[in-house]
Amino acid sequence: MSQASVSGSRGLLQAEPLIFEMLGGERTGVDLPEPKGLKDRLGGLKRKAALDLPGLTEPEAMRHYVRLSQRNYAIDLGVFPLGSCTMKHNPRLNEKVARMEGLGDIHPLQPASTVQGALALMEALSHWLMELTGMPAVALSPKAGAHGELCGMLAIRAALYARGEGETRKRVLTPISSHGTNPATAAACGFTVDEIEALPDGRVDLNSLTAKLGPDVAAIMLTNPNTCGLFERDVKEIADLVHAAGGYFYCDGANYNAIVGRVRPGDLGVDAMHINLHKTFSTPHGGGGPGAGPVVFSEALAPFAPLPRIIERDGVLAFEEHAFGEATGRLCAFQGQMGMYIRALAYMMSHGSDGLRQVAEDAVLNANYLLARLKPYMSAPFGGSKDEHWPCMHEALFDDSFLDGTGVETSDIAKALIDEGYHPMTMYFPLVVHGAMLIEPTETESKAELDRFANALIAIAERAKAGDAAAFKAAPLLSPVRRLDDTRAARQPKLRWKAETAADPARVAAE
Amino acid sequence: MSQASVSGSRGLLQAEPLIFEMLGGERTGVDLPEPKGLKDRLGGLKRKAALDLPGLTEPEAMRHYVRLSQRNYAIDLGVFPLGSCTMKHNPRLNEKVARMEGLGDIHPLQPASTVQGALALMEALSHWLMELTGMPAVALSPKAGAHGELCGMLAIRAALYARGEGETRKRVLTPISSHGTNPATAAACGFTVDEIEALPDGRVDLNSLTAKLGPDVAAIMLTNPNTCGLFERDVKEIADLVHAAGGYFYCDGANYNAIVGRVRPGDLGVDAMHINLHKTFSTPHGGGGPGAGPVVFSEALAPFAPLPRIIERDGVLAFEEHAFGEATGRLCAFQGQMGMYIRALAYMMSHGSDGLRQVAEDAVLNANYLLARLKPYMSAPFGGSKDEHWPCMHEALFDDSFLDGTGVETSDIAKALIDEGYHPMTMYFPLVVHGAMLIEPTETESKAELDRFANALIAIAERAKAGDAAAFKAAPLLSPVRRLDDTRAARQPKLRWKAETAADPARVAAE
Amino acid sequence: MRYLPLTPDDRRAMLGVIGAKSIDDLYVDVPKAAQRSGLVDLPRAQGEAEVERAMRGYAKKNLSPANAPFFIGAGAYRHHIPASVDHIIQRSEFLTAYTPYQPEIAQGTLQSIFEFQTQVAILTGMEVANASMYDGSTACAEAALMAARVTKRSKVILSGGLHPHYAETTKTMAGANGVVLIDSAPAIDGEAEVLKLLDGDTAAVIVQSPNVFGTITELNKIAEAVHARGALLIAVFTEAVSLGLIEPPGAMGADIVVGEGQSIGVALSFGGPYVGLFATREKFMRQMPGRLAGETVDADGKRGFVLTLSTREQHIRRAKATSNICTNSGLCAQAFTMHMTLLGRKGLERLALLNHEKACDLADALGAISGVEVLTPRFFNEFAVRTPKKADAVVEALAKRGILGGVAYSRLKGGAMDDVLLVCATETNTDEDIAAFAGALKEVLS
Amino acid sequence: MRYLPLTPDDRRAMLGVIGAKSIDDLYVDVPKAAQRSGLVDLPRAQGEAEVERAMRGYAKKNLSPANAPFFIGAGAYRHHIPASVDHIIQRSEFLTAYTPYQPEIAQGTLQSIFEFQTQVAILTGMEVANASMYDGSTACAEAALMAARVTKRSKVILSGGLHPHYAETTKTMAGANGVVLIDSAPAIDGEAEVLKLLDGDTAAVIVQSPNVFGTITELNKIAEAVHARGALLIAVFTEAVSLGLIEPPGAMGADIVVGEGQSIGVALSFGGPYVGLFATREKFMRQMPGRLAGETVDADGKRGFVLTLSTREQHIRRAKATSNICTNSGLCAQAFTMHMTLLGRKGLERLALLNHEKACDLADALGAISGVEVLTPRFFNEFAVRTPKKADAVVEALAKRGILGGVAYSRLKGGAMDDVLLVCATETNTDEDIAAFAGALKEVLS
Ligand SMILES: Cc1ncc(COP(=O)(O)O)c(C=O)c1O
Ligand SMILES: Cc1ncc(COP(=O)(O)O)c(C=O)c1O
Repeated sequence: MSQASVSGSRGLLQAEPLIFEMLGGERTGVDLPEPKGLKDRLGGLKRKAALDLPGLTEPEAMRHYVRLSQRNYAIDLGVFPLGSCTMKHNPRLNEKVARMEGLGDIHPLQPASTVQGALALMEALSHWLMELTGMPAVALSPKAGAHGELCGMLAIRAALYARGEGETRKRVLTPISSHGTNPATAAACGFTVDEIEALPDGRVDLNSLTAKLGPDVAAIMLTNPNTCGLFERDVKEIADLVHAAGGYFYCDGANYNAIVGRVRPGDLGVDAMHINLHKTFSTPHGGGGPGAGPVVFSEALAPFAPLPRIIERDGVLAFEEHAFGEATGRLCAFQGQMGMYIRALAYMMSHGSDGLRQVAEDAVLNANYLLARLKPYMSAPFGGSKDEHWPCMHEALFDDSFLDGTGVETSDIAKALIDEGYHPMTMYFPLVVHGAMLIEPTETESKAELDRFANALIAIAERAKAGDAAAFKAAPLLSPVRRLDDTRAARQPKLRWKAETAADPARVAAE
Repeated sequence: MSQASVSGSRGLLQAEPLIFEMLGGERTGVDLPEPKGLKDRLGGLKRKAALDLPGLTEPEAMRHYVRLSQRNYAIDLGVFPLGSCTMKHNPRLNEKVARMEGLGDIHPLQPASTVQGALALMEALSHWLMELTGMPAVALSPKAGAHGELCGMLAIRAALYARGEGETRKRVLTPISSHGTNPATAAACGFTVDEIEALPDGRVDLNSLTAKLGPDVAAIMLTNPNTCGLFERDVKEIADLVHAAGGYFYCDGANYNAIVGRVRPGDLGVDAMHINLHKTFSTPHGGGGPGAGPVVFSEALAPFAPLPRIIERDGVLAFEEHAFGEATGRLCAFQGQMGMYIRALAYMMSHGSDGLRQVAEDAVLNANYLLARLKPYMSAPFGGSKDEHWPCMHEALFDDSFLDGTGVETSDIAKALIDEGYHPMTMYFPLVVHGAMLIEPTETESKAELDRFANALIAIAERAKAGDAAAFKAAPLLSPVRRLDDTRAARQPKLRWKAETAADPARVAAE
Repeated sequence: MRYLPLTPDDRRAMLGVIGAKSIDDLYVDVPKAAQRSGLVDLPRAQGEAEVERAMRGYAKKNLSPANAPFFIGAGAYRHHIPASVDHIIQRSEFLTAYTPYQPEIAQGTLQSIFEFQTQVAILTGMEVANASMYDGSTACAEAALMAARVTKRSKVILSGGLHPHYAETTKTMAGANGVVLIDSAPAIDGEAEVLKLLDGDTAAVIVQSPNVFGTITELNKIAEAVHARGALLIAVFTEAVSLGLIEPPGAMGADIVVGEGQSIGVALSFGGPYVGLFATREKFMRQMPGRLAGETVDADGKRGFVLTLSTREQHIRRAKATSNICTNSGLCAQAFTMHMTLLGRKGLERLALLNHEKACDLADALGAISGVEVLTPRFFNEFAVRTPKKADAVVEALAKRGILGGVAYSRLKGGAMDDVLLVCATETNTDEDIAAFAGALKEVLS
Repeated sequence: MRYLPLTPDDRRAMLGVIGAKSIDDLYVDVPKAAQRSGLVDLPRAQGEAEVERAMRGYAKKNLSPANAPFFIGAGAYRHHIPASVDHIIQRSEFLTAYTPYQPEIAQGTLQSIFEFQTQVAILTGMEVANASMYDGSTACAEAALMAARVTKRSKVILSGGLHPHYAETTKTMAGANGVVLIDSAPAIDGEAEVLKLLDGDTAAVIVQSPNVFGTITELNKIAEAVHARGALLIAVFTEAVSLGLIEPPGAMGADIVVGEGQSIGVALSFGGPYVGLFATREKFMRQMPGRLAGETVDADGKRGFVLTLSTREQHIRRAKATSNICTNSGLCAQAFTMHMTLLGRKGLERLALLNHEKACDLADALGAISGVEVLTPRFFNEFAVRTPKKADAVVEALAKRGILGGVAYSRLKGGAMDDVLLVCATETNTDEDIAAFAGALKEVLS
């Protein structure tokens, strides 16, 4: 803010109003043939009031979005260490193949004879997922991780009903550390949620679990590796206990990246697990989505996988689209996220069985390296002592105890990282430690990048401990905007532009 | 520079060293099959010393270039008002079609039977260029404007030799205001260059011209609209005089954008003119190239157009690739810039005859609008008085007389514009006015963008006149780097990275 | 491996810093029995060229709509997407960004979402819209759940014109959460039939216009009746382009409008990813599912945008969240909003008009074939025809002739109305396409 | 029109500010007779979809190398280009930037050029390189001109293995500027023959390795002889990938090395745009043509890059410039440098090795055909074969069979050596491609 400008721009950073504020006459960025205007079969249901949608010509629209884009951080710009999010490199090969003629442009309802390649691709992806996880069945259609959870929990629900226990088994157990989608999903399937305690080492407390098991328990929803970045050592015992109690084991596979190619969920007693293709298999996050959340199933749950399914008859593939057997109903309009299947399969084929195992190992190595480098300066509740390294999996968890008495909080550390050119880590999640900072570097960071990041974070931690709270509260200073007022946003919600309540665009432009 | 960072990055702006400084072991960003290593027909000429080329994995390479890219200004970010450069919007449709299978991937030496579409496309482009310019012949192969000039001047040279005057007509006339490529090209064709004077109104002085004409004159090289952004009112007379004196009229068509679809060079007595497809027809500038410089010819020069040419036999198209008639030899390895032909043709078809005329008119309107808005605050030598607007064509020329006594120079105005978020105008060209500032907005700027730009420039001019030279000398402050030391670069040229003389990469990273 | 920057030396050095002897030391917590020493039984790593060749192999086994007269709609539509839209969604800064939880370095995505929400609200005639759902069908399910929350009732009535996939998805997703879904028999022009099932326990009725048969329906009367019973009207659309020409549900009394946004900017891609649109009245704002961007100011008083009202969401509210959705359709929404910005009112209206005209031409051409009857009374760009042979057989026979000639209604709804063929025409169809289709259909039926 | 933001209202308002009644007022300086009132006789504006359809029409009339076994080289080479390279050159900030004359806001391009120059220098074994020329052939012509400037002599001798297009371009471009070009008869393995023509007036000799017939030549002896006469050795290559495997000209005494860079990162695109590489010794730096990026510091002492030594260039030196070049091949150089960064030593060496092996396989397969003789004694990835029928007829016959089987030397050099077929294999060829080619050639020749 050292120098004001007349234009509102600052060097390369361009000021840009909302499209609704772009004055000038009515414009459009498409050229279409003149309609003949002769036919009308609308039955008089024409729009009455004219649409009040602004249009821009192509040069204006292009600039609008390019300018906006430059206010974003991105994986292509630097380390994106969001724990639980697996922000890894997105290969452009995958973008290219997803747009191929014959893949990107086919309609979901084309007759099967005209989409044999697409069906074969889905079958290939299914094969990779089943082999990697050691599970005998897979449903591709869920649209993201949470949708996958729904798919899995609905299958469990259906299995319970099939067993005649649908009305009695209504309780789902999940650790306090679990991701919000787990309890939300359980609730969305009509279950009640019961939280189980964690041990001081960040894992499920078997005693707490045992105490909670009973004839009304439908399932446990457990993330493994868990959201503290730790492998649940007792996972087999947990599975056995739950199974013995008549429940199912839903595994949240969001953190599958840590073990892909090395450990198979099928060997751990899992009954259903979703895989976020947009995490482990690198389909781009796209500023919030889309993703894809295929679910692998055990033999016990396989019959309850949803529609549609792919079947083969005489070497010809087709969808089975209508109710049969015990299949769960359809979870979305068509057959899921084909665009993501293509990318994920290209990613898998590129890595191969050898490369995928290396992915897991490098992801774990990178996280442990950061844990080891940062531990002396921050506080790692599950990281072991100075002399003993307790390994994490793909992400390293810190709490805010090293900030005690400094007046600096977790969120201040995050904002200070922004000034250093980094996207902050995941903050205040999981809930099991105070002021959590969860750092997941992924395997696509080089040692040099990790060192640069660690050096910056160490410097920030030292600065915090040296007592410079005011400077922290002022951060970030170097981002396109400074700290934003969340409370105001929530108290006086303004969720859309409106002519009446709009800020003066002239003022906005000059901001 | 308000706050130093440990990482070297500042908010979204990422620090980035040279690829040669990226430490760590040897890496590569491509996976290739293992060679069998059995065959060798190299005759012992294997490379002796290992190549010392650094490699990066794909995530590292992607980041390197994305980070670098964010230090660039671009048309997609804002007004790029470089006079004589015609920086207009680059439609992405054109990028898409240039990459189509069957267009972007065909080899220049495929047999003609397998490239009939490519040849037809070149013929279509030729047709558009000839129709638009009203000229009877065109050579597509020149690789850029300057190469087109060479093509045209070589044809003139050949025509003179064919007339038996090749050794006697060695003088080429060109205005002082001409672009550097004009005299450079004339010299490259073995001509001597003789500069003609300009009138106070920025046009060729007919008297100076007449005085210089003579039996040793080969041609005039004249830009029209000229580099002052003015139409040469007497262009017909000039053509007639030159023709009468036995010379040819080479027209530099770099500024064709001002008249496309409205005025045909063929009606002005032109013998040869290049067209920068990367200006008028919007093929992207790409940070310096590539371009394409097709040349249209009059009947008199058509026989001397270079090889290869496209011929049609029985409805089949083919290249005529070898010496025939009076054709000039080949100017490049193959048949020119196909990638640009595709883009330019897509651009032409998109606009159509109606749209192209509108292009010229809007380009001229935009330039005149800026001229009118800026004239009261700056000095426009050819812009008329306060009460009378002397129209310019596609660009508006200012000199530095409004800065007299302020201590601020043209280049300072440019640097101040950078802080305002703009790319500066062309500076110190043309040479006919002092401290020239040549502003070409093009037709793809909206009125709102022009107003924002004009407001910023007016504020800068006012600030300069108010006497704030020191602040101007310090500008730019908001760009990724500040003013660079050109003298040092030229005095101690460092044109490549070398291990010995390299800056300490650690220091660089932390910069 | 080209995506993995660590070198063997790096790995050694890093293990040294950690104090581990080998990578196995870091996997100590994994039960021995579950540790695989060897590789999974799958192919080894391949280079770009090899993978591309394999993908091309899959692509070649499909019939691309680029190479066939194409008339399929029924929930997904083939429209031209401007090249600039794809350019923008491939920009690193949009493509490889995460959900904008750090607003200071995510204003690009956040402002885009804010503009998207506004466009969707305007398009549907509603007051507010969210940042997207997975697709139109899950948006429909979420609408049913929201209506139940708002009204504290559990019954939701589905019209006979609702896309069968939407009905099924809603039943699967909302049914498990205590909502009782009441289906109606397929009806080409029977959206108002839902009123017959309306009662005091009804949380909402769900109608679709244009419905799966293409029929456009006036909703005012339905809305009145529904409101009179204290229930909500949920209006669904699958073809967003239609809203350029027909009266928006928001202007006819709908309380929640949901639909598929794929038509604007999103590739067909065999069914996904698409983008669910979700709009409602301001008063129901805090009951909406999904993310919302809102305007606020930064520490300098400068305007900025943040994700807001997140106490509705799973990451804050956990089991009490309005929905379990987390990842949504961000990049598809980005494509939608850019395409919509390029269109503007002018472009969208003309695009809609062209679609309607092509569909009228198609109806004339098909209707002229003996034995074929156009069933849809009022339509936008798709309609149903009765064919004298089974519709699925007709589709197959057309495919054999290289024509993608619609979809059998029976494919969507297990066996129902098996002589009904759903066809669609858009601006991408030429007159020759229409003639080819009509010609082939004649042949197939003769 | 979608690319033109001015509205009719804007135009009126702007004319008002200017004080003009109509746009015609702004064209007053154009002679009346030359003012066209109507439109030029060309089609009217078309939408994106229509233009795309037309372009697809052109594309469909070509045989894409993606759909045929492909063995053409002779100056342009088919290699796989990583998708990330295309992503980068499509970034707005590289694609739509101008020449970096304002270095404060062009460091992206400038640092890339600086890295490019370094890579080219390393690859060729030279000390410095420029920011690019149009293509290899114009780089060759510029090298001849530069040699004449440096030596103040005018004679330049061309080898019989120099690509005929390069020879002709050099004659056209340098010939007009007073350089006397002395041609040699085509010779498959005769680069050293140039020495026979060497004399005290000789500015330079131009040799090529691998030459147009694919022959690799040891240059040390030639360099010694040339230097003994005070002349310069200009070494040309057309296949940049070869330098991953064979001794670079810079290590064998060349004074100027020029070549085509298309092989690394640049699409075939029917002949252009490509990227000319130009490298030389430091002592000749100030005689180089084209742009140069150099390192310097900014006002804060921070490292930065600028275009430098511009007193060599036309925009400063006008008629006395070292070349008239202005626009160069910037974006192709950007593609080259990124692809080269992805390759690194490891990747380039392996790529080169694969190319060589494929070519050896091809030579074995073709050489086994009766009547076909492999003529090139030492080669990298291309070589000449003698065919018992005229080579151009063979090429046509192969094309009819869907195989793009090389190029007749006679096509390059008007009628010369008409039984010589030039063929090339790269990493993109499969064993099946080679077998198909050999099989078809056998057929064609029988
Ligand atoms: C542990 C965990 N579970 C579930 C999810 C939900 O996945 P999605 O966002 O794909 O719905 C996430 C995503 O952040 C997660 O981290
Ligand atoms: C007036 C004029 N003539 C010629 C040229 C040279 O064209 P090119 O850069 O395409 O070689 C230019 C380019 O800037 C120019 O402005």
